[in-house]
Amino acid sequence: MSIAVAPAVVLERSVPMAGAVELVLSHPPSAVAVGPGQFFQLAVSAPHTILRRPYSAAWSDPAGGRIGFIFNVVGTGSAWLAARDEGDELDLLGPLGRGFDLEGQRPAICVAGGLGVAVFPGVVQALIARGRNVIVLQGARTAAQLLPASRFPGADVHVATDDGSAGHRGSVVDLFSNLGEGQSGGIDILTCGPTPMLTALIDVAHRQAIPLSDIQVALETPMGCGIGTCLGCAAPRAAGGYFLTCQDGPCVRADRIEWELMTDGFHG
Amino acid sequence: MSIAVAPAVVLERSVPMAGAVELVLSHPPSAVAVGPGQFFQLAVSAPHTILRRPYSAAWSDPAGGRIGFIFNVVGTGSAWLAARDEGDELDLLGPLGRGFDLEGQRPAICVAGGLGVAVFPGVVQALIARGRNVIVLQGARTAAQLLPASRFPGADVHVATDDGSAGHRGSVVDLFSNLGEGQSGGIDILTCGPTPMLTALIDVAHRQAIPLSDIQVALETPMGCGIGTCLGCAAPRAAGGYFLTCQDGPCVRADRIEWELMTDGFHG
Amino acid sequence: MASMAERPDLKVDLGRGLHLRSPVIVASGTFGYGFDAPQVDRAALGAIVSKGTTLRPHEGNAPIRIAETPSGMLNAIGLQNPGVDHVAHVYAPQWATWDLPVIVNVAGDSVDEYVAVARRLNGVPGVAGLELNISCPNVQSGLQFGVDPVLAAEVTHAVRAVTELPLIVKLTPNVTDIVAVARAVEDAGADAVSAINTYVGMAIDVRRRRPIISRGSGGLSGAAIKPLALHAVWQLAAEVHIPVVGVGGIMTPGDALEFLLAGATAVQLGTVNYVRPQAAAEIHDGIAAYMVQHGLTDMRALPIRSVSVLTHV
Amino acid sequence: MASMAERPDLKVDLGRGLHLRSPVIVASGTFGYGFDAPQVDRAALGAIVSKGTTLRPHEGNAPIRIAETPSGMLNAIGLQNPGVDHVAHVYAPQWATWDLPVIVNVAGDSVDEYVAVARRLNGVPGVAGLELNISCPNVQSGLQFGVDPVLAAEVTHAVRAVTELPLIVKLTPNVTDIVAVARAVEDAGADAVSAINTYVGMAIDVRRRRPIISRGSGGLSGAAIKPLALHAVWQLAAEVHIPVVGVGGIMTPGDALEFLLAGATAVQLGTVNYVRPQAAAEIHDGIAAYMVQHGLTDMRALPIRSVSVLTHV
Ligand SMILES: Cc1cc2nc3c(=O)[nH]c(=O)nc-3n(C[C@H](O)[C@H](O)[C@H](O)COP(=O)(O)OP(=O)(O)OC[C@H]3O[C@@H](n4cnc5c(N)ncnc54)[C@H](O)[C@@H]3O)c2cc1C
Ligand SMILES: Cc1cc2nc3c(=O)[nH]c(=O)nc-3n(C[C@H](O)[C@H](O)[C@H](O)COP(=O)(O)OP(=O)(O)OC[C@H]3O[C@@H](n4cnc5c(N)ncnc54)[C@H](O)[C@@H]3O)c2cc1C
Ligand SMILES: Cc1cc2nc3c(=O)[nH]c(=O)nc-3n(C[C@H](O)[C@H](O)[C@H](O)COP(=O)(O)O)c2cc1C
Ligand SMILES: Cc1cc2nc3c(=O)[nH]c(=O)nc-3n(C[C@H](O)[C@H](O)[C@H](O)COP(=O)(O)O)c2cc1C
Ligand code: FES
Ligand code: FES
Repeated sequence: MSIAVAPAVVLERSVPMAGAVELVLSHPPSAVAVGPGQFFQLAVSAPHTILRRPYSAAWSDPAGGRIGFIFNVVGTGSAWLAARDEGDELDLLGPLGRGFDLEGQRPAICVAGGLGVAVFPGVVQALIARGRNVIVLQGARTAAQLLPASRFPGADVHVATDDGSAGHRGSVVDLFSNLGEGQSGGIDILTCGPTPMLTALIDVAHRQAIPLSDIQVALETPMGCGIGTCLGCAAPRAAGGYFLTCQDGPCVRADRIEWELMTDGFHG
Repeated sequence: MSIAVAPAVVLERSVPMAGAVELVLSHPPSAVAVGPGQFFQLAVSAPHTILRRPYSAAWSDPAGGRIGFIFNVVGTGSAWLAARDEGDELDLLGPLGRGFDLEGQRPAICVAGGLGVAVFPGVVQALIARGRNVIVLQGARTAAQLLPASRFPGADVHVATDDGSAGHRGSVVDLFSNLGEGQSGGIDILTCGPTPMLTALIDVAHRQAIPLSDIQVALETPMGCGIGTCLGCAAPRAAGGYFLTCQDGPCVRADRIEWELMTDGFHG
Repeated sequence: MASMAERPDLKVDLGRGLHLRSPVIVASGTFGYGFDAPQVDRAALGAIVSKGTTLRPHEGNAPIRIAETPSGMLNAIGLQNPGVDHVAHVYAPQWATWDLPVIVNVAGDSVDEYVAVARRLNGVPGVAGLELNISCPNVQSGLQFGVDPVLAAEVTHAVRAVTELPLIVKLTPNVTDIVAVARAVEDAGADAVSAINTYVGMAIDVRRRRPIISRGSGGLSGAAIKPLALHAVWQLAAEVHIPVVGVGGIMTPGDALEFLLAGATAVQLGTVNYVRPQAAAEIHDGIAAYMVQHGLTDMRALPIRSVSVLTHV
Repeated sequence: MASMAERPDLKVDLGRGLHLRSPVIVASGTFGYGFDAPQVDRAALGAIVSKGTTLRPHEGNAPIRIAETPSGMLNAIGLQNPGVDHVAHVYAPQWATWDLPVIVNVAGDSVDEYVAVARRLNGVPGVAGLELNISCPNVQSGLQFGVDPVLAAEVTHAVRAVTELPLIVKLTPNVTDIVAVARAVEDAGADAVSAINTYVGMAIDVRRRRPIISRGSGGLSGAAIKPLALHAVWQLAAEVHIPVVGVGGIMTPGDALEFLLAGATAVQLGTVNYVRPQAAAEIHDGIAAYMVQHGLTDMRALPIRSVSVLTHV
């Protein structure tokens, strides 16, 4: 594993959907090394902050040496990141952690809630490149907060919005629930989103007798280091005790997680 | 006294001399209210800083609602300020303190060392506007670090550099010393610069029997509040005890200062 | 922001008749004697605490008196103040005309000095209460009154005996067990405690190879200390029966709410007054908005003491 | 930056044969057991201190374990570690092949547990020394060993009796008088002290109305505490005769120099390892450059004890 600590340069800043920012960085080693679902620790020079901030790579373009991040502003660090512009330098540490396991040939369903969608452009691209059938289920508050379907070329995209302004009115888990019924012949489920959404999804899986081992979750816990030294990113393990989200995750099979103990720490 | 706490907008950023930055802000109330030698407390959003930073107004244009600041990068706060650009907002508190006393008709000599020159464009302009004869003595390390004489229209500008790359090779106090001898018939001296330069100037004044009350010094001490509430900006008073640089100064007559106790805290 | 109509009641009671219209107080040493800082919106304030006041005038320490540290500042002002007579003669009569209570922060080197200052201020119109600053370093024993429950109780008791004014004792955090000190001053007659005063810290100028602050060390205040002050208040609120006034690193409405949720009856703003004079108003309004949002109508509903969590690492 | 030719001698001596090639050490809990963080340039390091190790394995606390605060972070990891047997069997043999000493940070609930861990590590190749973490909260009395000079001396003395390894005692700052604790452990046989461990602090999630850290409180580390840690080191260096290892908020070469000027023999980097893995190398080189610039050839010339300044506010 080659983890770089190196300055990257911002090539582009855009607004991929309402309330979010996408930064495209030039950083050839990371663009080559990163796998779908891995993350980076981005240094921020914001007032009063001290820690780096973890962000999934949204996608990477190894040939062009480019890598993309999609995020929203929730506090000081993300506000600072959102103010970066073309030509600015960003110090990134990574790629870190374990990404999604994309092996196999079964159809894959990606279930994204809110900013959880940020991890999926690269994941979907990699799945499609492997010749797999991909369904993307995306949920957001309103239509404007959806990442456009054009960001998932080759995938079958369905959306849900809280206010019904696009697609199904309600949660993305409803969508999954409806779809799931018909698909019980072996699918891989990849998901990222707020904890309440994840636990709802797990409930549906239980009801539909979908093995939790078929579900991979991209977890988000608070992180100190991102590299396994602070032990701050513990998440409850089904087998008892804790695993480290930054080393054993962030992408973890759902049967490894003790869902009863999952704290609603983030994306709340 | 009307002290505003209000965001100003950066109209222009330039490099007036090597190693310095000049920001021109749009802020009509301050541009009108500020007197020569007064200062503002500028808020900075730099990592790990908490206090505002004190800066003299370099000049103001009341009609145009503009005000200028000239500074160099010495630490985190000034680095953040130096990175501001056109269109950015800056939160300023002021004008604060007592400026120079420009009353009278005698010739005036402005003696500036290093970034101490930053306070003088507006001061010289105001002196000239009052019909006074003005000599500007400016010292810097090299020619490139001198504020161009064109910034002092109407004044007679002499310069000194440490490396002799412009004007007198040596200190600005030498220049003053030479000039002073001939001028003993009553002049007003206004000065700003590093403490060692100020104490050297005071020595020359003693030698040439120039009354210290003819010298006004723009002092720079660390400041907490800038408004008289923290008592952090104490400077030693000739009469014993301390005065507050932010309220009783920053422009103070040299006979009010206990020079023996002056700490070389700044511009060192 | 809460509209006037739905604005909840922000009144708080610090004991012995010290009722404040707002839980937002400005802390000692950061607001002078109330005559500077016209930028602060006084309508948002519940009270002003004056600069530490001693029996005789003090010049304060030689410069350099302050230094910035990460998210904080060190100060060693040295209790520069005009002395209690000036305060009683010149300042108090003006305070008496205000609609905002002024609490005098009292400092001293000995029990006798504290008592003398308190006696001088007793019954003086314009003085709404006393805050005993028991973190002065120069008592005979070399210790601060505030680090020893016995000494702290002694000075509190002696002052209590000579004043009818509401008496807040301001605790120092530079102790192993702040609760023990608080209990001692509660028993000795304090009407409330404020927590905390500054943490002893230091900064060194490596270029000049000497401490930046002329006295060597100074007191650390500002955002940096917020988690420490908050923990002190959380512990105190659980253990003493008199009101706890939270102070230390409060810069935002969220910070103030942390202290109120931890059990503080009111909060004091210190360092932030230097930086954002508008903070007092923002914090006042932020508390009101939070209460509306959470359906709370009374300040006493804010604390989360019911949640049982451990308080040690 | 100093060129190789003029590079001064950065060796330091922590006592009982613990000679380090560099004064830059990585602090316990911020570098695991030395197998992670490949980004850190080990050539810059004088030693590694392991995660706190107990007799039996520990799962650690439930999430949430960390929270950011202004210029700092709170942690309540709960001593998650694989237990001393695993350390002795699996890790130590690998350490024995390194050219970098590894010091094991030892934690426990009772004197017996400390002693058992120390005994287990005595004579194990690869273990270069012990650092006694006496800031564990769960001893019978409810107090930490580290806040009571008597208890601190007792555990130090007991461990000293069972080990020939260099013994550093890591002090807690959550005390009225850190010097008294240091003197006690010096007398009880410590070869050095490290100062300081974290300060007890807290953060509250006002939206969810509960403490952020699952245990309620946590230990504060990072830049925010630097002035406090520096003051502790300054006091200790003047009062104890064994080496003082400075730790707390060191992020830059300038920060490390502040501690060395204050009298620390070496420094430990904690939180900064999470943020800027290159810090260790920068700090090593920065110290070297400073020494060249000031014409110093030996680390012992750094302290500025000669300057007589007061150390209280
Ligand atoms: C492995 C990993 C990958 C991630 N990938 C992405 C991504 O691709 N896009 C994206 O937008 N976000 C992502 N996140 C979340 C992102 O790290 C946080 O939103 C960010 O750290 C918040 O920093 P801040 O300084 O803006 O907020 P802070 O000021 O630190 O916190 C502000 C508020 O946000 C809450 N908060 C703190 N951490 C998080 C969090 N992890 N998620 C949500 N709220 C939080 C706090 O409780 C607080 O209320 C990821 C997190 C992890 C652990
Ligand atoms: C009334 C007043 C007016 C001023 N006007 C100007 C001006 O017009 N132009 C200008 O360039 N500067 C001016 N200064 C100095 C300016 O305030 C400081 O340079 C600035 O505060 C440093 O902030 P920083 O965050 O960059 O440095 P910090 O990170 O705070 O400090 C970095 C280094 O600079 C030193 N330092 C700290 N304060 C000062 C200081 N006051 N002066 C010099 N070095 C300092 C520190 O000791 C430290 O070594 C003025 C100061 C005062 C009190
Ligand atoms: C410059 C300065 C002077 C202070 N003077 C006093 C004082 O005279 N008496 C007192 O009890 N506290 C004094 N304090 C402490 C504050 O009242 C407050 O307890 C402390 O600063 C922590 O709050 P903060 O972090 O909000 O500033 C002073 C603080 C500062 C920064
Ligand atoms: C996440 C974390 C875990 C820690 N674990 C330990 C530990 O196991 N034993 C110990 O003695 N100190 C531990 N510490 C304290 C550090 O070693 C150090 O004393 C403290 O963090 C102050 O230094 P810093 O500000 O440079 O981080 C830990 C600190 C952190 C942040
Ligand atoms: S974030 Fe530090 S161990 Fe995972
Ligand atoms: S800077 Fe605060 S009193 Fe002058």
